[in-house]
Amino acid sequence: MRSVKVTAIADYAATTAAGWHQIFAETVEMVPAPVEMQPNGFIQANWQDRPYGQLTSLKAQSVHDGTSIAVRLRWASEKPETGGREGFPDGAAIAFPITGEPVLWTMGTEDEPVQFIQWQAMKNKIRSVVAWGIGSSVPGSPVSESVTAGWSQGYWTIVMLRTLAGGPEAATLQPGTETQIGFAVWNGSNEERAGIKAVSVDWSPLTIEA
Amino acid sequence: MTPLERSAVYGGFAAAFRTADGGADVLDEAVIPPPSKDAARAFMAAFDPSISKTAVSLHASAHLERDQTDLYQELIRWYDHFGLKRRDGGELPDHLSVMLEFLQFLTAQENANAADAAAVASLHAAQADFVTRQVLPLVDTVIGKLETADPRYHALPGALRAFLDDELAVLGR
Amino acid sequence: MTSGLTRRNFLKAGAAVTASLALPDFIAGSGQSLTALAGSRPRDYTKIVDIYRNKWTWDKTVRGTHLINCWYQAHCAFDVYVRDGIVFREEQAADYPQLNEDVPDMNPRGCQKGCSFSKRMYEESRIRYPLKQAGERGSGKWERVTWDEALDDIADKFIDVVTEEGTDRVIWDMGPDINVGAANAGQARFAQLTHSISLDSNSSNGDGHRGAFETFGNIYMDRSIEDYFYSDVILIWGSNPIVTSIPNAHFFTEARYNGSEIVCIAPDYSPSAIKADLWVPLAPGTDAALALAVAREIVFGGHVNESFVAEQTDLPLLVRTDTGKLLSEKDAKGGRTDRFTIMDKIRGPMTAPAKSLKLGTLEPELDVDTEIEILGGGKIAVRSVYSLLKDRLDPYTFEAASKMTGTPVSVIRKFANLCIRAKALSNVSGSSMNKYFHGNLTERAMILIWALQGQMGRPGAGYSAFAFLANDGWEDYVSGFRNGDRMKFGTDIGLDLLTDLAAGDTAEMFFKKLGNNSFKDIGGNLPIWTSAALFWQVHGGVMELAETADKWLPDLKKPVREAVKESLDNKWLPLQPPAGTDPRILFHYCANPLRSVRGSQKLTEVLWPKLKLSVVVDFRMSSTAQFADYILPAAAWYETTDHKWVTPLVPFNHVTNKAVEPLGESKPDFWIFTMLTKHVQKRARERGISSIVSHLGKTVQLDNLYEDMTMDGRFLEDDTDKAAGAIIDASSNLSHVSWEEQKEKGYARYNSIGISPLAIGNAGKLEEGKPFIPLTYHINDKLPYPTQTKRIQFYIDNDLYLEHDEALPRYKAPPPIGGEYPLMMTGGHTRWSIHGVWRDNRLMNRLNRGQPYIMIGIKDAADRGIADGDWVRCHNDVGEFEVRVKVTHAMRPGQVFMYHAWENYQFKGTGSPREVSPSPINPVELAGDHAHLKVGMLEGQPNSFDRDTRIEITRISGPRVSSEAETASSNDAA
Amino acid sequence: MSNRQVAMVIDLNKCIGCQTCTVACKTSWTSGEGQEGMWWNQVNTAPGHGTPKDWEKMGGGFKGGEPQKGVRPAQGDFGEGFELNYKEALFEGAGNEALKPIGDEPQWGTNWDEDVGAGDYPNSYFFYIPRICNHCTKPACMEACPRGAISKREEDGIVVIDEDHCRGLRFCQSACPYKEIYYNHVTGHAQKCVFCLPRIEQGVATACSRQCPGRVRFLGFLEDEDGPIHKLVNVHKVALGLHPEYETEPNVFYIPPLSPEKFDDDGNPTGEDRIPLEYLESLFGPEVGPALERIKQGRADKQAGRPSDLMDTLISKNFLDLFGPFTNHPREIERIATELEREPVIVPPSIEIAYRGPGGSSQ
Repeated sequence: MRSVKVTAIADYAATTAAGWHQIFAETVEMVPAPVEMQPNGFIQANWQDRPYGQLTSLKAQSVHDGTSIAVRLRWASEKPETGGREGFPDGAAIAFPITGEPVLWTMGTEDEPVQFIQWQAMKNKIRSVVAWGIGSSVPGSPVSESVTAGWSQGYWTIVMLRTLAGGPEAATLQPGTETQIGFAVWNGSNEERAGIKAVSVDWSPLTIEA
Repeated sequence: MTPLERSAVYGGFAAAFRTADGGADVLDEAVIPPPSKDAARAFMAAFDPSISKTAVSLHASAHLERDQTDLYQELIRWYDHFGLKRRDGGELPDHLSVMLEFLQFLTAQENANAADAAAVASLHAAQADFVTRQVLPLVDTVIGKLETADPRYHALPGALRAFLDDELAVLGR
Repeated sequence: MTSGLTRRNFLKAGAAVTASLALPDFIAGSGQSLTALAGSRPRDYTKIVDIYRNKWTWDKTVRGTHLINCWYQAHCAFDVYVRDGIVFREEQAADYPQLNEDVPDMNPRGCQKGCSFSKRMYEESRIRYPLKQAGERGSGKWERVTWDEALDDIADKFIDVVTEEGTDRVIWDMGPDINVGAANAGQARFAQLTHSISLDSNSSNGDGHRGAFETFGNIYMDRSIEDYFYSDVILIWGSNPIVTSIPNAHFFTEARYNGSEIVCIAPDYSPSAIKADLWVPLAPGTDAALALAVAREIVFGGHVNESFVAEQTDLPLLVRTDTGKLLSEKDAKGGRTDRFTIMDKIRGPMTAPAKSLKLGTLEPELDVDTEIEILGGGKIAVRSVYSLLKDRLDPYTFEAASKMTGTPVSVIRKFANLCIRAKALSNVSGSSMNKYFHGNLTERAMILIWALQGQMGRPGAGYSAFAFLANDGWEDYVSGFRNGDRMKFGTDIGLDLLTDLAAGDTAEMFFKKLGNNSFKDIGGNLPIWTSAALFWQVHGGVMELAETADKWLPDLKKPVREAVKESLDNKWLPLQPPAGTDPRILFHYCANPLRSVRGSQKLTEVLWPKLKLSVVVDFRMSSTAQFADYILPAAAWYETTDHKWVTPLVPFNHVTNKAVEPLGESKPDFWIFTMLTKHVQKRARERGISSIVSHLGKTVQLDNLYEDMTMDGRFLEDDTDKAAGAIIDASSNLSHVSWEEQKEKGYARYNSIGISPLAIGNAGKLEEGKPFIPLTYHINDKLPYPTQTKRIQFYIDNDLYLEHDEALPRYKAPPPIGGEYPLMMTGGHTRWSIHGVWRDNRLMNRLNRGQPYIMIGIKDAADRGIADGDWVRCHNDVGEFEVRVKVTHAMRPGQVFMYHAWENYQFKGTGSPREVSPSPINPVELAGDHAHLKVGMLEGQPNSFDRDTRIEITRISGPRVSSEAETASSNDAA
Repeated sequence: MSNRQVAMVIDLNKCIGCQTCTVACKTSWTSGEGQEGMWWNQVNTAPGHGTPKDWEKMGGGFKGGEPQKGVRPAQGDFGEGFELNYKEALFEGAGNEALKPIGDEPQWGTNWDEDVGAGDYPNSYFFYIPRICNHCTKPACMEACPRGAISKREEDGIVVIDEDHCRGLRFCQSACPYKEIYYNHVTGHAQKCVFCLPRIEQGVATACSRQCPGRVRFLGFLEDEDGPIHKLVNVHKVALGLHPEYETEPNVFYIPPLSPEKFDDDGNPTGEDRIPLEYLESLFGPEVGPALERIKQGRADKQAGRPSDLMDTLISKNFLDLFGPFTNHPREIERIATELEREPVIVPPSIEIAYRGPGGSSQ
């Protein structure tokens, strides 16, 4: 997957911005996060014989203008679910390794943290968190991010923006280098949250054009 | 407007929501029509639910899904943080005029501490948070449920909303 | 100047803009001026969470209680937590002393209602300023008025009525919540000074304990709650303490652990039955048959305590078989008509002792059926009451009683053995027995079980009836300390305690005579009282519902209307104002008749049109308030300082302290009544009226009313605290603890029952470290009972009783009041409110069903295709109402049950449970001109009944859920 | 694990179903935003559906040491926190609208089947059972939280949710077999009974215990030899955990209920308890029969004039003997926290206050 260099990232902020038509959309295969990986017996007991993470694939595109990077995701979602008083919202996240070669599914390790940028349907803002393993995610140092999101005709489309520059709790993205990107999607109407989600099989290589 | 002028306007609105002829000496008639001749009855009809079916209560707890005394506690924490205590026999802490009096005080304090940037920053943050969390939701509810035809009390909530929008602009929100 | 943005200008040109600050609702916490505080540097603030860092502290905690009639479960000392002049929470004080080593202490006392009162004080239903009805009554078009406007208008209408029509046209509807403290002393003093009429509502609520009254000449008798620990058999009979005595209930469950046997007698498997060892299920209203079967077993089983019976009861007295009258000394051998005859084993017919119950050398024969010589040489056949009683009891074998009650013989036998084997037999009294038409017969039959065995007057043993204990300084205050020495009470109307004592009467008889007098004349000490039950029946039109009463009451001798007329014409029972003289002004104080009076739909139809003025004094909107012309907002219980009457069960005076200022313009009751006199005096002077002649022919000084009310300025309108203290200082049974100490501690134990007509009937010593046991003055000190025969009396020879075959107790089946319908509507006091006060409370409703409901058994519901939560129509010949249903396993087939005190506005605008219970007057209760069957304070008046009411229930619809369903069904049902 | 475990014994022979504990708890703790439908203390008539409705069929807990599937209770299972139409009913004038909950008529509430009971008349039977979080020794909620937001305090074994880490995932709600965890939809946290932590820390008995007019609750540490808990649970063996088969080792124990004699088909008393033993065994396990016998023996001793330490403990003539070491008076301590004191209290500024009626900013 390539993050194409563009002049003004602002033109790509809107989910329906025309510019995205010219950007190659990668189809990322999605699979349910394995139930064995769930952190405790209760979550496993509740979900081992209940389908979740049924999303098979999502479309991902990215552009950057040297200072911030935009990632546009598009995936099938029967209806928009904001969770209301008792339910769970639809959600999506992109992941970048911060240091070393962390394994995507274990959400990083002791000394190989992973940065996630998480979006939830009911809140119109995204959060950057850093994790050193499953269940350890804590809010990362604020890297300015923003998001626009919309649902129509059975699809969610969101555009997440983030500065290229990172920090101890946010991956640094250098134009002209290759890093990796991971994806996760939660289907709120199926009460999906935390580890109960669809995840990209593994990291996808992400080339940030010079 | 200087902090002192803003404080005077807050005081005017507070008085206008407290008694029938309140605030007439402070608020500009061009923006808020003066009290009509039987202002007392009109004020009751507009804002006292125990009197008229069409009235809208100026007590936030009347519109909230929340336990009354829990709201009082949060409001009293606000007033107490800035050294204020409820006067004996005063209105309950969730009445719109009490909230406006609190802002009248904060803006007066801002005027007195104009030279101290940190103090002004504190006061601005407090005013902005208090307006967004406590005052705006109540004012919008009052505007939404308002049924009075009396010119003054029909215009009053809208005018306050406009003033608060200006305030938030001043406060950088 | 401005920050660069063009701003709309809200500030009026030339408006004064000064730095000095004056805020109506705030002061500076540090005591400095607001302007100085504004001048100082503010505390740091970055985000909302900062305001949560400061620890929450209370300004003060104050001792408080609730001035409401919780009655058998009253009262509880609370700590009230205050911050910034607002009550935030309350918690039981739980620091009562232990009475003695043998018994549990009283702590913590308090219930779910008391623990949430602070949540009620600021609810929307709270009245904050005087309201005047702008539209016609009940239209809900309220208008806010000032106190001066309201009191001036009320004063003018009051003056119009008393000058043009009479002082007996002004009626004080005193509800059950009168506190016999400062608040109600203000009202009583106004009533006394103006000769207006106060309604005694005790029996109109069905709490008159008529059977105890007919037997003891007095209803006041209950024990202190610790006494149950000395009782080895406790009968829960005609009460539901687990629901209605929440702070006392632990004494029953702990006595059970201590080895006591608990028996619950009730038609339904009630919440009290679940704590019993034996539950005796019986058909509703048939308790008399069960009691008489036990009495029969006592008599025919040889378990009679003959020495007790011979000394304390009328069983040895002789009855003339020709007239059915007790053989007086006059008939027997000349002498007094109020002395009666016994058959001495050796000396034959002798006059029974009266000044004391001591028999001395007399040995009365119990079972007498013979002929004797009487004055003038004639011979007459006489039988002892005991002999008549034996014949009366004979038919009530266990088998016969089983047929009448539907209770298996084996259960009746087991129950009888428990009552007979008991070393110390006690009962838990409530107020449901007298809500059955023949409740008096039931209670007389129950008392036989105690009296025949002498199970009275010692720890754990005794019969409990009506529970009331009051300070005895209240009457002094109400009479304006006019009579000075307590012993001179009544001298101004020709009654003198010392002469009565000399003539052999007891202090109890004298002060009950004073109570009786206040139903006819002013003076002595009290305002004029009249029976509320009679008032609602005659003036309120409730009697019209009893027109077809003969269909329901087989042994009715004459229409209820005629029976009432006969009683009033013969002055057997006084009624003020007399029938035909319409009331004009109704002050409702601590009362809610439109909710509580059976057949209340008649009141708005018949009584309200007669009224020129209806005023409600309350702190919340009630059913009655909705139909008032004025609602005067009373301060809530944490906003005033006062104290409250209690019961012997918990003989502690309880005090509430003013924790915060009254909300809005609400005022303490004492202020309201005192200011009313101020306005009456002012308007009288302005209208040139000085004094008038009352309906009693005595002068009432209108132009000096305020001076008289305040005792020439001694207790002004703001002196509630001072007046409350003066009442305590004047009380012989409470002045041993200073008023200051009682306010500080929150309670003080009585040191005696005192001599108020509202307590003296308990007739026992209240001692340190010992439980209170009633009636020991009679049983141990041999003082005569305040009855015709000076004894516990089972034979009533009044003509009405003879005419209705009720001279001796018997069983009469519950009459089908309301018509021949299959379901009998029983009821009880609710767990969720005291009277109606909590019925509109959000929290109590969420812990309930949020709406009224009627309980019905599994089979009765299935037979009618009714499911839990359905809407049903309850109807009979008299009326109907709609309500939702709760289907429960506890109900007896044929029995339905509604807890009390639902407000009218909780029904869908088509009636309430009161509309199906016509509550016809029981003719025997109209008796008068009898030595002890005469009106007295809270006793001797006709009761109202709703527990025999028969109804049918038919399904309307399921619960109204989707809005279309609701409008659809509500249209067709309306 | 905690080295000391605070515990409670609830005597079902003394509970009168008055809900004063529920009111004491609600007014102290759950009157904040998003807490209308929360009952950290519930009292229900048993047999009955309980709170939340049919919680015993909602799974969770362990079986043979294995975590069990569970369901999250919905708000409707507690009964909507229905609001009453005061304005229309009270101030609109009499008769045109009844005072009742706004919107649809309620069909369930936390005490909906009060006094309904079971059994065929005259053998109807029921009793009242209060419930709070059992602060289990093996808390299922703690194990189920993927973020480790739930912990068991060392010093007293109280199980608390740290609202800084809780992300409102609510796996704990499905894991708790007693369904004692609630979700605050305004703050986005799971919340539960905290055993009146700020009172306990200052030696004051919990609100539900101290304000109970029936003197139903005993407090103390399980390990405290001369406290009432040890006596009733370990010495006299009359206090039993509810649903021991859930294997979470609850620390709230119950004295099983005695009941009046059962009648045979002709209505004659049989001398047997009317509450079926199998039903009590389904709640408290096989030990409930022997426990009931020990209580009956205690009463018999008292009736015969013989001493009974068990009865004297259950009677507890001195009110403060109920509370083990927690006998300080709430009035004396510096202040009663009306909400869980935690530094700092997370009050996300973005909370939209839930306004009723049109025009509110967050409809």
